[in-house]
Amino acid sequence: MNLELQINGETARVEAGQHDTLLTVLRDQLQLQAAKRGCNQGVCGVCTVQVDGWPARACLSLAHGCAGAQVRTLEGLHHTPAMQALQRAFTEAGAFQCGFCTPGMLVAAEALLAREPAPDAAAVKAALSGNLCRCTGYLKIVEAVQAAAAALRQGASA
Amino acid sequence: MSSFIQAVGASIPQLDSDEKVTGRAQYIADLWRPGMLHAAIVQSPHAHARIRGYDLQAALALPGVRAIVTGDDLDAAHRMGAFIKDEPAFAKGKVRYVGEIVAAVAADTEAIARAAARLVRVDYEVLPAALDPELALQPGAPWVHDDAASYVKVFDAGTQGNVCSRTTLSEGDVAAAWAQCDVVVERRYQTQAQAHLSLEPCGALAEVDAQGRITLWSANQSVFRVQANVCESLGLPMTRLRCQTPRVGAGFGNKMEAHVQPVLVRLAMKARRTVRLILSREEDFETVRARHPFVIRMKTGAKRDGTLLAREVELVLDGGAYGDDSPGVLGYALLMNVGPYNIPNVHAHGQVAYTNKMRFGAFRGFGVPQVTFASEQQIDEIALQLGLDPIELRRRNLKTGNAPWFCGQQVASNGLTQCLAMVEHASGWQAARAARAQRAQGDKRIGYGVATSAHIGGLLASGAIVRMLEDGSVLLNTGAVDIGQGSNTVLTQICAEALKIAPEQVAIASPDTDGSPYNWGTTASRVTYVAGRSVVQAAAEVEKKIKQHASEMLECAVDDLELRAGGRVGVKGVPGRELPFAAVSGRAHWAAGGPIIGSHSWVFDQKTVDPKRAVATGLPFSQIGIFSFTALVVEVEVDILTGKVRVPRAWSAVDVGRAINPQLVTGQIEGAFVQGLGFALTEEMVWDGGKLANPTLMDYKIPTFAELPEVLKAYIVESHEPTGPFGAKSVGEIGMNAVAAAIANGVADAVGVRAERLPMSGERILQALLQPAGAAA
Amino acid sequence: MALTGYHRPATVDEAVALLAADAEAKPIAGGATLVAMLNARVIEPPALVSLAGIAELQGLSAAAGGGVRIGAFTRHRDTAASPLLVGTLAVVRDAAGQIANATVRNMGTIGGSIAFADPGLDYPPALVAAGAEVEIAGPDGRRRVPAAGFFIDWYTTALQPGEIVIAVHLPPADALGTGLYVKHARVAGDYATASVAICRRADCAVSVAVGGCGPAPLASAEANALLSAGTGDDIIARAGALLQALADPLDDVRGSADYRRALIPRLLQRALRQAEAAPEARA
Amino acid sequence: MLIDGQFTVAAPPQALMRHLFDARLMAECLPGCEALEQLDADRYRAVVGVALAGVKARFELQVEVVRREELSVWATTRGEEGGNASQLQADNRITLQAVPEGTLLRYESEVAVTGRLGRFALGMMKKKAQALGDEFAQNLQARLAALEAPDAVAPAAPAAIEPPAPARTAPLPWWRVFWNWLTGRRLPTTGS
Repeated sequence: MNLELQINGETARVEAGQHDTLLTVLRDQLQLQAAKRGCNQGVCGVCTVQVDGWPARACLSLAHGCAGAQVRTLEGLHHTPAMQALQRAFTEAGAFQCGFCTPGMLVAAEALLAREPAPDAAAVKAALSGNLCRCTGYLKIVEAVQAAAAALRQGASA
Repeated sequence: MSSFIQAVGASIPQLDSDEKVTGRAQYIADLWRPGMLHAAIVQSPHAHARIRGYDLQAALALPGVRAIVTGDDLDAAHRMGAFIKDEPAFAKGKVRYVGEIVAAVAADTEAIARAAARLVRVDYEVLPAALDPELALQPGAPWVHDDAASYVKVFDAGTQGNVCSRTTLSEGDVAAAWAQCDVVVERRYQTQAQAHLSLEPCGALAEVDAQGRITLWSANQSVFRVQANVCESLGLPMTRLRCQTPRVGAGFGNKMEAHVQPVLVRLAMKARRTVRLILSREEDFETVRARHPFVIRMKTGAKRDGTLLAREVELVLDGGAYGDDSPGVLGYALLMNVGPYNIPNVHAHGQVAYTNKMRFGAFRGFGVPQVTFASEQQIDEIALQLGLDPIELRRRNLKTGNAPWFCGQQVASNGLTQCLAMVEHASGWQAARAARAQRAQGDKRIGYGVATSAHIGGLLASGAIVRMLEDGSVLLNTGAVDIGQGSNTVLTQICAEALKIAPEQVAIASPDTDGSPYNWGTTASRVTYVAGRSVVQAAAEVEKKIKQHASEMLECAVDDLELRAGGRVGVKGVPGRELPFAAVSGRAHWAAGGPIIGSHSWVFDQKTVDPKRAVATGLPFSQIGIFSFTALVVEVEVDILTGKVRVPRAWSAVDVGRAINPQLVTGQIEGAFVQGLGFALTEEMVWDGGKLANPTLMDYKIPTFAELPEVLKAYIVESHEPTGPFGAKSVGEIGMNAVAAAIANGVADAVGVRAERLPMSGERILQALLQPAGAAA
Repeated sequence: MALTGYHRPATVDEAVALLAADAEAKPIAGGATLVAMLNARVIEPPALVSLAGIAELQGLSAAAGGGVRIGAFTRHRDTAASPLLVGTLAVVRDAAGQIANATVRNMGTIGGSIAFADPGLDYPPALVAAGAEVEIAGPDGRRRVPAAGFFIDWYTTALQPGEIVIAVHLPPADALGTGLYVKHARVAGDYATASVAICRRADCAVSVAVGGCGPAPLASAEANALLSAGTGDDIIARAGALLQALADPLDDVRGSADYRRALIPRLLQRALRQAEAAPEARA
Repeated sequence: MLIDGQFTVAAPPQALMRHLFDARLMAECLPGCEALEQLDADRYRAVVGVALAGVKARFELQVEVVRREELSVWATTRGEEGGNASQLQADNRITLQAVPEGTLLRYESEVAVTGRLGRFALGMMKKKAQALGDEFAQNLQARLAALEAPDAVAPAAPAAIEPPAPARTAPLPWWRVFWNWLTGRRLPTTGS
């Protein structure tokens, strides 16, 4: 094991060559498989994780480049109120069909809600612009993120 | 009063929601097995070449390589194909397109497998290639298959030379009808290859047990088609292969017939180990399949009052190297080319050409988006030439009520009139068109386009087994693969409704060729309708058995019993006299009669062509299904500086018979619309010679969040199909059919340019704008 | 000496020394492009030298003379949101905000982007229009190159072997002027088919550069002079023709060479009209 | 992708034609040619290095003259990158035509690259292929001119004909600068 990473709040020791990406390490060594491999080129967004709180492509992040950073995958975000609200809203709004893009969408949306409690539709679209979906036509995803934001605001004011 | 909440008509979330929002849903690439090997493929660099031999020495010498399969591991006698048995498990003797799989390697790691794949040497004799479908049909063109006529055909449609299939459908007397037409529109259209682009790349995992029996997991739309294709192409008895499915990262036709399963199974058999193969995005682009490019010559005539009189159409489909579903797509496109209109005189003819490109196959719409792009524009042109409102002209010619389809297939329910009225009203059609000039700002021009379409859902065989467990809950097993569209949820709702229990009381079994009743596949917009019908019938058998037990337990006549909400059976009119299902099922399991199991299977058998009114040769779709209808209005914005087209608003209505789960239905309509938007505006697979030039998401562009219209309204019309489960029809594909056509009509309304090619890229529109008025794009 | 593995130097000098050790070693910044190439195995450098740990390369700052310095490792996200990039310099902010998508903007850096020099990138025309200078460090020390001379050819910059980009220096903004970037792409997030970057000073002096239409951004002093003197349609057409004459576009899936040429005067017109219309709105 | 071009040489077609029958000469004019080995009268093995956007590749090619007519010659190029990560094939044709200045030589080549380098940047590949075509033409023109010059001494290697380009300014044609950058070094061809 030649590399130490901070993944989901824990220290993970992994073996990585200089060309190995974070995605490969997450999926093949740490069995954290929520992040998917879709294009391996940084276009589709199904591998999205958070690096120091910002959405990032796990497929374009070298594992060695993540040393010292706080990496969070969907598996490590379950506890946040924003993620829980998003999970509920995605479920209720039907914001996924096949679900392959969903982990990436949720991780990107969680980062958005952490910064912007009341995003309008344009802000949601902009924040998720790096995540492709081929099933839903996107509309229900936008609605779900806004619904989650509203639920969080309501929860906070209640 | 009753704790039962009606299951049908409720927008309950997908059953696997928790899996999907926690990232725990397992797709093929998430499956691991102890000691599993990893596979990599070797692809053809040539569009057409004879394979003279293989040199595997260097590849086999690489440490960690466990097995390599090549065409030498295949028996030439075994080929697969839904219509024509023309396709080996992977290249045997010849390669027929760039990217075709010629060999595969199993190794300890994916990196070793890929490295070894590069060391496989294949000796090719390069042959001239047929790359253009129209040229491929000319005399003297190189033949993709040395003797296509000799292949075994499931349905024969004149396969010979590079003609994969040909079909003609006709009604009335077109030749005579043209003289009666006051207006005739005629054009040649071309549509492009579109990639399915399910975000999950294709893959498979095969385990071989000590007896040599194989269990195959794969990304698929039908475990039964996977089983049939693999066994047929490898010459295996079907008893030797068990097919199962993990969660599927969407399929739009690409995962229905085989992709990598045959080569992977052959490799696992040779390695006698568990092997997994996951394609890269580029490999998936190059080797799986795509939407057929069409060349469409179409002519439509009408009388001065707008009555449509005649339609003639000739299609040439690029079928690619193997038949796959091409003969079916051709027959279906010809059947649907008329659209939902009464046109008394129609002649429709078409051919599928074999070419040295990847196979083209089923893709949402199955040929209808292509012909609708042409047809709905011609209807619009006729309206404009006659000075009629495009919606009004459509209304005058619309098929309504039970009017049969072209060639005579029966229509039992038709909500098209309501669909059209709905989108006309919602879009404010008249007022919007009148005010379009005011809405145009700066370099932007606004237009409105309408289009209608129909689609058939159904086809072939399905079954269901409903088994009551000891505690009175129910296990449903249909064999239908849920590819994300939500069929598990919908079938569960149907089952729950039929037995008046809550959906939570129903578990649905994962498709498994060892244990599930047959289901042809999740394709052809069919699962809700065909599998749903089986579920209703199987549940009815369960109900009958429950009542038989209850009549003995409650000492009353069977006819006096009723199912009550919440899983009880009781005597009609006597509220207290009832039994929970658990009591009935317990008796059945332990005392009398045996466990309660209902089952049903059927095959769709309604005739498509009525010989009294239509003439058909070749391969018309002989037995299909039931009709859904759609009408769509779009607002289109054309940037006259760049030619770029945008759709700010869209209103899409679909007659689905009955929405079992309205939220899943609108999800289908919205998703199909955006996929149609890509087909209309940006998506195009481009070949450079024989090579696909844009097999990456960097270069091949599907719509993103930014392309989503600001307003996208999906409307459900419920016409209640008498043969459908609780009145339901289908919705999977239809939302895609009219999108490109409606946008094309909107572009014409905005800037007067008629689109003859797809996609309507900025470049094509600008080019037309720079031509003299009336030019086509 | 052959360098292998992954290295994360803390200073520019260390980075330059590491790169000097092996010609095959590659510097890596945000990785948005380089890692995609690694994944596709189109490059397989034996060693990677990360620039992430070098403090000097981070962030935007106001320069003493009134200009703005953008460290090479500054992410597109930060450039796109920087309050320092106002007036004419908003062209750089605007271009940064149109790169790829939000997630990639979290990763990509200005230095990595311009060193790659893809003809469809958004920064190069913006930097040329803004009159930026690129600061370079290498075995022979440091130097500055005007952006117009930095982009030499297809994927080719003034960087010599072993050199890295340290910073981009922008001249003082005309706070009352306007800078904006007009991009034409097939869908949001795609590389530009063609683009125009424009800086228009309050005194109407105009500087434009065209992206996506040749091996390097197109710029013409003559065109700038014309547009500074007037902005009538005929003048735009003449300036557009001058820029078109410099074009040597690719013919690819984003558009034919002819289409890209045709877009030049059209996007120029759009950029100029937008710049005239609402300077304060863009600031 | 099709790449094509033409140039004139101050010599009659018949005089040039015999050089075009020389597969070795043709192979030697391949840009980036690092090694050359004759296999038989019509076939040569060549090693050619190319680079693009920091991507370097070395192709092992077989060049074969497959057909000859009075004023035309057809050759195929087939090969792969070391390690077989990419494959290259080209069908080439050269046609001569008598013109007042001597001979107009037209060349056409249908080039296909598949594998790792074939999947990306089609437009750039076209530019690249055309640049290679131009380079090939330039080499060929130089060789033919030298061979047919009345006072021909030993023909210079093609690379020596162009002065080395200064790297930091760009007044040269773009492809020239590009080419110098791409190849970096130019080895003289070595015979078998």
